[in-house]
This record gives sequence, structure tokens and C-alpha cells, in this order.
Amino acid sequence: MSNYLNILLYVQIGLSVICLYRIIIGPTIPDRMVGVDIFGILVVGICAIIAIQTERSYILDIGIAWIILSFIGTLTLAKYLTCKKLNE
Amino acid sequence: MKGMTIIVKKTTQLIAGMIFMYGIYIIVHGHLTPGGGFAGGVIVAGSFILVTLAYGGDFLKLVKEESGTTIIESLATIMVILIATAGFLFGTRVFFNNFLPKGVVGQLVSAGVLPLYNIFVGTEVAASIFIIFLSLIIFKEESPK
Amino acid sequence: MKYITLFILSLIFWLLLTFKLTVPNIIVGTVASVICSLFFGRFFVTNVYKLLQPQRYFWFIVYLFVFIWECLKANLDVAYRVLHPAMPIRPGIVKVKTILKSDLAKMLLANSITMTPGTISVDIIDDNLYIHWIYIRSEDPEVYTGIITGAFEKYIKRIIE
Amino acid sequence: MNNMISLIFITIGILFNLLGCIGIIRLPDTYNRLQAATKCVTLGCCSIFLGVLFHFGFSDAGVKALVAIPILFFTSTVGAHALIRGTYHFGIKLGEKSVKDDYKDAVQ
Repeated sequence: MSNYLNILLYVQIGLSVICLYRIIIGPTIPDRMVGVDIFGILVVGICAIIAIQTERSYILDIGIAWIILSFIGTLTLAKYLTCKKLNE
Repeated sequence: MKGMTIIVKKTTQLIAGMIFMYGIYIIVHGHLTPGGGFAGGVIVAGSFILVTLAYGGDFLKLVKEESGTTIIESLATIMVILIATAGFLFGTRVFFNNFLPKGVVGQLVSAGVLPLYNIFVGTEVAASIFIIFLSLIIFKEESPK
Repeated sequence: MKYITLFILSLIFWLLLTFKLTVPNIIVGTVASVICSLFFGRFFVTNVYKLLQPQRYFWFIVYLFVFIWECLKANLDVAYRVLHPAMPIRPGIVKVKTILKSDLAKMLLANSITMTPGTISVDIIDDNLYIHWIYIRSEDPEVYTGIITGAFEKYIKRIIE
Repeated sequence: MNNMISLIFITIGILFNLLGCIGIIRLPDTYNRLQAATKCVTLGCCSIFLGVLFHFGFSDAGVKALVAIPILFFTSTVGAHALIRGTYHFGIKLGEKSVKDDYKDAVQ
């Protein structure tokens, strides 16, 4: 039971390492930004699994905060890609 | 109209209020859960940054907004100093003296003056991070080539 | 009116987040909701009286089940294309005309399209949606308009307009 | 019983995440990578949050997981939309296999 949850946690961490591969190797700049976006969502999954494993509910708070900050970061990067100034 | 596409604008309408409330939640529960003044302040500043990104600079009248946030930041700093030196009024000679009742562990109103510190530190951090963002996007235009 | 609606929605969000019905909690939530509605009330959605009509909630629940079914199909479709050794993809950007008028309905339609079989919305100009499709099934505009937006448009029209 | 249901939901979610990560490695150009990754990973994380909801029941943690699902849905779809529009305006061409491009006329 607990061992099975441990295995799932390690699989999720391994998936986020795969995203790091795309961030490092990616041939163009937008490829790396896709990697950053997906990495942010995967970390939220890690937070949720740890919240089950330790029975602490406040780890979910960290997850929601991570969603919000990752969203604002993605919008800023997308606005940078459209070659506009940030206050337009 | 300037800004990003209509999808981003409409989603910003629905989500900016929720992000602001979530930041307040992190600040107020700072003595019970991880987070506190700094982390909550960053999220509150994030809601304003989101509105500025989605609607463009003309929507918020950026220059007026900048002077307003400067005033808020200074007031928050003065309040933190006042609470820190309030211990002198009660006859002791220490900074950050706890003069309020401590309450029950685990309730929302407990831990003495700690929630007050969290609230003012959160206001301070939110205002200053928004000022940093505004100065990055305003002063870039005026700098000489 | 906009301010009052945002105030009530913020208070409901606060009570769901803290999940305690004590007096200090409700006082702090009320003060925070007032500040929130003062800051963000000026650009909230305008036609708030539509929230009071009960048949819209019924269509919203029906729409939710349709959406979950389409979403599962989307993921199985993408899984088939990813795991197949030859990767049968035929991508391209197509233009789709929509019949929805209000901005909120267009936003919900674009967000739903992003989660359905192999499609993602690139841009929206007036009434035209530009959509990146991973496997273009036909070249005829009538046919692919039916395939992409046909499942959602009638429900969204009943929910929002 | 609830533990079993939550474990099943989490396993399904991690399978979807695995599909998304295979897609992000295998597919040939940026647009298709964004397609596969956004859909699979968003649905996978929603499924993990459903598992958290079944594990904790209807308490404060369960309701917090329920609140997180619509936030995750809106933010990830809007992020993907903004990112793909930025990619097109940045000047990245569509991949070699692509057959149609209606958006080129609208940009100019």
C-alpha cells in the first residue's frame, strides 16, 4: 500500500526529469518554454502525492500556489515571444 | 484595443479575484501553515501583474498607479516599525514584544502580534514587488539609447 | 451590481478554502472580499442577472458530462498517435466560423476546443477561430466545422446566451 | 475502500502523465509537442486531485483539492493558447508534414 504509493511518487519524479531533458536539449526557444510549462504542472502532481503520503493538508496549499505562479510565468514568457513590449 | 487576445482577457476577469483571495488566505494563515507574509505578498502582487499583462498599460493608468503603491508601501513599513516599538508603551525594553493575549493553539486568532506582522509584511512585499515590475516596464522606454 | 456579485463569489471562495464556520474567520473573509471587489470589480462580467436562472445550471451539468466524455476521447486519440511507431500525423491550421456572439461564450468555446481530440485554438479574430489540428480529416470547411465545434456550440448557447 | 479508489485514480493519472511525456520527447515540431503535452498532463493532474479528494473525504483538504481542479483547468488551457500564439508570432514555421495554413493570411 505505502510501498505502491512510493513507487508512484518516484515515477512522477522521473517524468519531470524527462521534461528537464526537453528544457536542456530543445533546439529552439519555444521548445524550452513548452518544457517549463509542462514541468510546472507535473510538480503540482508531486505535491498532491506527498500530501497523501504524509497526511498533511497544507502541502496542497503549496501546490495551488505553484499553479498560480507558473501561470503568470507562462503568460509573461508568451508575451515575450510575441515580440511586444510588456506594457502593451 | 491593446493587450493580449480575448480569451486571456475574459479568463483574467474570472481568475484575478480568486488569486487575490488566495494570497490573502496565505497571509492571514501565516502562523498556522507554511507561507506567511512574503509568500502571500508575492501572490497578491501576481494578481495585479496578471491584470497589467492581459489588459496592457493604458488600462490601469500606470504612472498614477506607481505613486499610489509607493504610498502604500511606506505606510506598511511605518506600521511594522510602530508595532515593533510598541513594547516601550508597556514598560519593557525589548523590540518585537508580544503584548496581546496568546489564545489557543490552532485557532485563527492566536499567537499574539504575529498575525499583525504578517499582514503588514505582506502588504509591504506586494507593493514593492509590483513597484519593481512597473519600474521595469516604464523606465525601459525612457532610458537613452 | 458587478461589485456585489464579485463580493458574494469571493466570500464563497473564501469559505470553501478555509472550511470553518467560526466568527473570526467570517469577519476576516468579509473584509478581504470587500477589498477584492473594490480592486477588481470594475472589469467583472456585466450581465450578472443570468446567474439567477435555474435552467442554465441544468444545461451546465449536461455540458459537463459531454465535456468529460470528449476529453477522454481526446486523450485516447493522442495516445494512439504518440504510441504508433509510424506516428500518423497530418497537422495544419484551419479557420472555423462560430455562431456565438458574446465574448464569454467564445472564451468557453475556445477553452473547450483546446481539450478535445487533437485540436488547440491559436487565435480568435471577430467571429473566426483559428485552430491547430493534429490530423486534418477532410478539406471541406462545412465538414470540419461540424466535427470541431458541433459537440459544444448548442450547449454553450443555452448556458450563456 | 476509499483508499483503493484513490489509488486507482492516481494510477490512471500517472499513466496519462507518462503518455504526455512520451509525446513531448517523440513528436517532431513545437506545435505537436504542445498538443500532446498540454492535454495529457492536465487530465492526469486533474485525476490525481480526484484521488486526493477520495482519500481525504469531504473535509478541508478534500475541498481544497476540489477547488484546485477548475483553477488548474483554466490556467493550463489559457497558458497553452498564449504559448502557441507566441510561437507562431516568434517565426517558427509549421513542421514538414503539415498540409494547410489558414492563419498566414490573417497575420498580415
